[in-house]
Amino acid sequence: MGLYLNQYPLASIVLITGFMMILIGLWGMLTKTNIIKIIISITVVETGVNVILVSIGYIQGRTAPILDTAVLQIDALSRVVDPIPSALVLTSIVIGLGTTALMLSYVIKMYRVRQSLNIEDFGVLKW
Amino acid sequence: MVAYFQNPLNIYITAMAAAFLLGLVHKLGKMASLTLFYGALTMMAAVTLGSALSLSQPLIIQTAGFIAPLSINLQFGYYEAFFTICVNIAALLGGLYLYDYLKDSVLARALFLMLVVGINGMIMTRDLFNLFIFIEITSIATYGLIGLDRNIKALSAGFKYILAGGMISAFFLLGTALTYYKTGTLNIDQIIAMKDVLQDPIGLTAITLLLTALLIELKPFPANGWGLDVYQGSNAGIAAMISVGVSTGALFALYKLLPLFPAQHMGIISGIGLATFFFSNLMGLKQTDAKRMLGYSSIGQMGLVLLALSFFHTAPLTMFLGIVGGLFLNHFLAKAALFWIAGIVKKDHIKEWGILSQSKMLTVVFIIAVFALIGLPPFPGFWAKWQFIMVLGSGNHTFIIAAILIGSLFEAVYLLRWFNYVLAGSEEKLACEKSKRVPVLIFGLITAFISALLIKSSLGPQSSIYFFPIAFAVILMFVGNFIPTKLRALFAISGISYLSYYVQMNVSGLNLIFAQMFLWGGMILSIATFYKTKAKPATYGLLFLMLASLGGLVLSRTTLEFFFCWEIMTLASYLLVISGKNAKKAALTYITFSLGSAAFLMAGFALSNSLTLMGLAALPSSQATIVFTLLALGFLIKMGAFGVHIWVPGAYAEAEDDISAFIAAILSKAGVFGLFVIAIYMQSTISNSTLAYSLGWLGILTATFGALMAAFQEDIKKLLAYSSMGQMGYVIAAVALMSHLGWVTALYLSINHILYKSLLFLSVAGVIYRVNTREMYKMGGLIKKMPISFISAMMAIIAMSGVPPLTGFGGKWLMYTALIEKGWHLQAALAFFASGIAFLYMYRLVHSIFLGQAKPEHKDVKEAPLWLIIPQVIFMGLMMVGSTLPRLWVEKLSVAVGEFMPSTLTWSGQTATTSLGYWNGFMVMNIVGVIFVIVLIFLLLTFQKVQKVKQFNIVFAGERPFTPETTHVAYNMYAPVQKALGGWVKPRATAFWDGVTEWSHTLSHMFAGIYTGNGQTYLFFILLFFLMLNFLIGAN
Amino acid sequence: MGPLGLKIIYTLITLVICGVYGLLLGAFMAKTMARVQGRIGIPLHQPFVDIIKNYGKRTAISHGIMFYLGPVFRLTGGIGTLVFIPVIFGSEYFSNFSVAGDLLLVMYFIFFGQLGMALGASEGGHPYSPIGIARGLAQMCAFEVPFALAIIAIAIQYNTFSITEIVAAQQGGILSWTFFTNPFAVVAALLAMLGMNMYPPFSIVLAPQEIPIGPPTEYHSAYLGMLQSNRAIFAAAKLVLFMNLFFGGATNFPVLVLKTWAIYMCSVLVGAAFPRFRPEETIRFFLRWPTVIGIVGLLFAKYYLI
Amino acid sequence: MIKRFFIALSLIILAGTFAKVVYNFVPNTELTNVAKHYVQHGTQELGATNLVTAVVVTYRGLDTLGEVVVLFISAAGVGLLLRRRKNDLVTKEEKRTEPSFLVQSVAEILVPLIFMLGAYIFLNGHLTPGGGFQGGAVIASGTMLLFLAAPYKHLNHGVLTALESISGFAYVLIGILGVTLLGAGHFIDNRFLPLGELGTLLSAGAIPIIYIIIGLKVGTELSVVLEDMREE
Repeated sequence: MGLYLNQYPLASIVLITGFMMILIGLWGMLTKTNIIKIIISITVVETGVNVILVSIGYIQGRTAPILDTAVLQIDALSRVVDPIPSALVLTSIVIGLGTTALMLSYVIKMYRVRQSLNIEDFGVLKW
Repeated sequence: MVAYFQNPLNIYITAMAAAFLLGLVHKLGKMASLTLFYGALTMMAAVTLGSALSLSQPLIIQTAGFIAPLSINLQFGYYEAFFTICVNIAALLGGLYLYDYLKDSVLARALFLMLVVGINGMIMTRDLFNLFIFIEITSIATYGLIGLDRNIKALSAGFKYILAGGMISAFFLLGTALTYYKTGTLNIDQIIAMKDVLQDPIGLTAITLLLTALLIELKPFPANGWGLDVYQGSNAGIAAMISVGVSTGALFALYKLLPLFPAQHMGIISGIGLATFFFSNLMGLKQTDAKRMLGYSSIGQMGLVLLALSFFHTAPLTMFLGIVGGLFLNHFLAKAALFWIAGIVKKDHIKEWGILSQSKMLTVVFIIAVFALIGLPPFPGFWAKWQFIMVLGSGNHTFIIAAILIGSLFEAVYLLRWFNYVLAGSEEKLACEKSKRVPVLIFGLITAFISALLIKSSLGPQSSIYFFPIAFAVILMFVGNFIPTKLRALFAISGISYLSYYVQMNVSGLNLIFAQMFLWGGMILSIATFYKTKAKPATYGLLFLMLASLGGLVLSRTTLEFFFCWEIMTLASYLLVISGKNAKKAALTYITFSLGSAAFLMAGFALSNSLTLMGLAALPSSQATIVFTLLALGFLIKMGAFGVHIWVPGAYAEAEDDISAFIAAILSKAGVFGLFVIAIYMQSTISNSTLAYSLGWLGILTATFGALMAAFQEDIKKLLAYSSMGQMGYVIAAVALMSHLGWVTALYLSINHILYKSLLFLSVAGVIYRVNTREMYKMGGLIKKMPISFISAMMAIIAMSGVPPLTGFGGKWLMYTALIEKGWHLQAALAFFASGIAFLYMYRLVHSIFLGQAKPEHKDVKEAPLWLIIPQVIFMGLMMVGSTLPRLWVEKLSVAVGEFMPSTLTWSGQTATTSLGYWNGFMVMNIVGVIFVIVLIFLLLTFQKVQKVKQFNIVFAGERPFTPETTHVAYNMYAPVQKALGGWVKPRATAFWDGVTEWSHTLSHMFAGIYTGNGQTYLFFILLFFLMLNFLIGAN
Repeated sequence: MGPLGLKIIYTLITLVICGVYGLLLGAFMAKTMARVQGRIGIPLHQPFVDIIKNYGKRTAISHGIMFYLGPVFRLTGGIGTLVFIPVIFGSEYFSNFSVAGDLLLVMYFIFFGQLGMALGASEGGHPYSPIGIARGLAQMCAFEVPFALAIIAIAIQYNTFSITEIVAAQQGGILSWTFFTNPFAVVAALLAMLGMNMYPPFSIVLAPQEIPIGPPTEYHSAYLGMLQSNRAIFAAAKLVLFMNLFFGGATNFPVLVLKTWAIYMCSVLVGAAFPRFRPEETIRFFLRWPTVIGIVGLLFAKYYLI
Repeated sequence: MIKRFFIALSLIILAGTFAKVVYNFVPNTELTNVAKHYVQHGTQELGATNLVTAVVVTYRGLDTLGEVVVLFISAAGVGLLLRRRKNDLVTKEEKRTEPSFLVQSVAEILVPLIFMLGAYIFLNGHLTPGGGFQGGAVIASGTMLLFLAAPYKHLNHGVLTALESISGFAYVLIGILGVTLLGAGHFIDNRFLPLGELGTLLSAGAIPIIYIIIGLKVGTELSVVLEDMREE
């Protein structure tokens, strides 16, 4: 097989970027002790996944799947990218938003109780 | 309208519409929105039931007017129906349970509805991305609900859950993306159809990601710390929903995707399930927080279900539902009930759970749930586990069987320890709202109902034999509160008599002899129970159940029937033991060993691959050796053989006094029967094998050490307990002889044991009843107050010691003859020693209680109650007849054994002859009688007048002792023997088992140490879990 | 007077002979002991005088029914033991009632009297009784071990438990006695007999200095008479048993007397020469060398004699 | 430090796995079969020129309903966590600082415009890039600006809740209409209304209605979330 960077640069670059974002996000999730930073890291991971999703739907040299005057129905098959990943990304973003909102609310409440944003201060339950 | 109830889609529509409307309706008033909420839950459950009932073939539900890969479709087949019914009923009752919690927050109600939607969606959807959305709905709703309790525990637990959830959803989404990339579709059925496409690095990574996500949802070891925290930290009602609802969704989602998983790697899933089951239960051992303990148990049970799933995901429907469904249902019912009860009790530490005992209803449900989790019959887990283990056995998965059985034992230990704390009781008042009580009760009833159905369906055409006694026993237990003790006793006895009639009609030969031992013995002993003016409500039901299970044991033809009865017997006897005053600790030891015994039996039956007991005969010899060893270990534990005897003293001593008689006289014969069964069927393999030889030595050692330990007891019932252990030792050796004479001996000794142990325990029960102590040195001189009890005890020890002319001699004669005939000479010598030592404790028993100096405080003691005396008189009568006319019964034994091997015992008149010697019991009795009478008459003639003197009028250097009662020599009576032989009976076995306990607790603590409470650590474990899975799958 | 009647008469004769013989042996023992210790000792008829005196006493007290029955049990045990042993080999009538059971019956019937006696003495309420009994029981389970080993060795050797057959197998010259065919077993049994007879060094049960005469402390007058009668009969019975098992039995009374007297001398000689063991020492003693010798005897019988 | 080392190590291993994926990755050159169908027949079947919208609203309509649910329960969760309850202690009144004049006046101009843009985005979801979620988010950003300009003014919770509640219910109702009008298997089918002329505002059946509902729901919901967070 080999890397297809040369032939199809964009999709592969986006894909690699996505994976890099995941790794960076995971590093943050696992090493940062500040809860806010952890949440940011999680959103980085999510974004990374979304980026990958987009890159999978992308076909080199094509355009958005909106069939109007720019892209006619007749040659649509060879002109547009896959609409499904786009739809999935949309959903995934919304879900990410919801989760983040909820996490932040948790953090607000947790901060009220402990006056701390260090994750190590919240290990009340263990073993 | 009917159509509404038959379309599963309406579950979603109803829930969503209601949830969206709640906000608006709430403006109309709280009542309105509560009605909407509960109405919606009810309708959802109704729709599920309606859809399930109208199901004639799996239903595919398309949406948006397009066929599957174009649009998202749902599936509602039999599997889905089963799981959604569970979930939606749990949701309805869980919603009811959470009434207090939900009534103040309309948002919480909406979240609850959506949670249920999410779970239903996870079960039904056939679209990968849609599954992701439903997982998210479920998770987010759960996060929200956990947050309703805004204390630090709930908050930190919820936050850890969100972190883990974030990682899970990232994994799942990435997996979905890569799967879509490889297959070009999101429809699960299509993906499965194209799974060959996924056999490349990207595809495998995709599968691994998806599976990691779903597995993590099931909280596998060790990536499950966050799950434990959630169980512990969140509200009990929410924890229940997570345990039985969310886990169900995840389980089913996994089930759907399992076909994607390369079949050759299914072992990985099995391994994860097994490790989770084993380690969760191991770690549960050290747990003291009730909800966290339930968390460990939940995780463990789901691990077991996962293990079963990995084996049976392609099995036909009935098998799938029988095993996976059964295990799941068991967990589902029990865990929901227990979490709910935990919410009612509101105590974190299990030590404070005594408060629960104030509500009988809750306690009963608690017991049912705990027993169900342990896997005792007739609860669903028992049947499923049995089938599962049998299948594993036929595949020779020895290691898995061992791990499952050991893990189950751990679980049993911590759950029953908890039960002990419940029984301890408490002064505090238990507040319990009806809304919380009702769901618990309903779940209890459902469990009972399903169990009843399962007895019917699992035991086949024979089931009513097993069903009706259990039903009768249960009824007897429940009416216990309303009808007087004596009437209950009467019911129990008439039940036993009918049962004994029925059983005897249906068996013959050896089984008949055992049936008579169990049931006649039980019947006569039951008379004694009348002496108590007030018995606990359940006592007679349990007593009946125990005897009925013994009857069932004799009747059983299949291994399942046998094991079923065996477990019922364990259950009933455990509950009988634990109803003693201070019996909790002893009962725990007893049940632990009993369950250990059951585990060995299960393993043995599993490895035999035989459905019938008869089938054991057909095993090839190498297999038979293993099977025999396992089964024999099981029976030996129950008989209290040397090394595994440490439960014996506690259980015998701490049970109520009349119950001890049953345990010693009747129950201990169950092990004998079991040993006989396997010895008979595996005769050809076992005869003259090393195995039999070792068993023989074990028996003799048991006899020796039992006797020796009995000699050093101060506690009268412990003395009798060790004595029973010793006597069972002879029986073990006799069965191990595998000869005609040996087996006749075993039967003879067993019957004789029933006679004299009944006498002793009943006599002692009367004494304890009168003097209120079990310490022998606190008694003395009771012969004048309780002459009949004394005679009974005296006859018993004569019969036990083997001194002619009573029945004991026949046993000794047969035993030594049989041992020497077999060539087991050293064993015979050791047996001699053992029976010599037996004299020590027998003398001690009679002397310390009945002879010597009486205590002043006992001067007004009366003879034992009549009800105790009557059975003793009956047993004494039987003993006299049996002693005088041994042929009357010994010949029957000989004939019964003769069915299996040629008889070596011949009779002429009353003389029994063997190759070695002869014995005429009738003549001995007469000669002894005549000499005794002549000597007595001589003495009577010599003394015209005998002056009766007072107690303290003894030759004591011409003085009267200052405190005469202290001259009663009883305490530490055999100090010299202890000096000489005490080293032999250092509590090594106890130390060993203590060590086992200690070590498992240490291990438990060590493993639990990985759950640091830090959310990041948990995340790291999840990552490692993925890497491990990835490594294992990629390794090929 | 059928055969049963005749048998009863012969049994009674046996009883009288053995009783007298037993009493004489007791006196002989006492006298020997006294001589060893430099005393004159009792005349040989002293036990007869004692027993008559005791039976002649009119007054008696009782501590209760079991106390009363204790000596009855004891004497029944002694007589019964003798009755179940064939005394003279080859004599239909002097084989007594040995048809009722074999060697095992005799071995276990020995306990009958002891157990009854122990219970009776216990009811006396005197603390020395249970102390003595406890020691006696402890000692008994210890010496039972070599004895049982010896008995099993015999059972292996002759492949029977029937005493008559065991004796029959030893006929045909002095070298066919067990004593010569399996000396290990016999030594073990004789060592056990020392314990059985409760002469020094195994006399702790009766220990005159600590617990005056031990178990029978409270017994007096006719009770004591019965115990003494039993002691005589029982001693004789044991000796006859030993003779039958190890020394070829006897075909007439003179041989019987000779052989039993010789066996008895063992106890006497040892008793005169050794001090007393404490109970735990007794136990340890019997479980060491006598047991080892017994096991050797058993293995010898098992692997060499057959 | 050791901990970090292990984390780094495992991430490197993970990177290796990812690298394998990248290495084997061949970008698509053709549409997948499902996508082909959407591209070829989507406009005719559903009357929407924006195929993503067609997929989102109808083909994968169940996903979108789920998505709305996700947002709904997130908002509910936030509310549950943050909203004051009866027995909560009112902590402290912070001292008020008024926002700058600049913010206030810009907001006055911009907020209506932002709302209008939002509405435009969700109304034209079936024709141009955009849709209910995007429009709703834009509306919520207007709310955000409103909060910045007037930090102590409270939104009317009742109205928002009612709006949110009604729009959610309406969405489900439209889903059911598909079933009742078109038959089983047509849950969330937009075609119970005439498809109209391709490319016009009033076309694509119920898609505009669904997007209006979603837009309203998302807008109100996000506003409520913002409100909840601000109040805390």
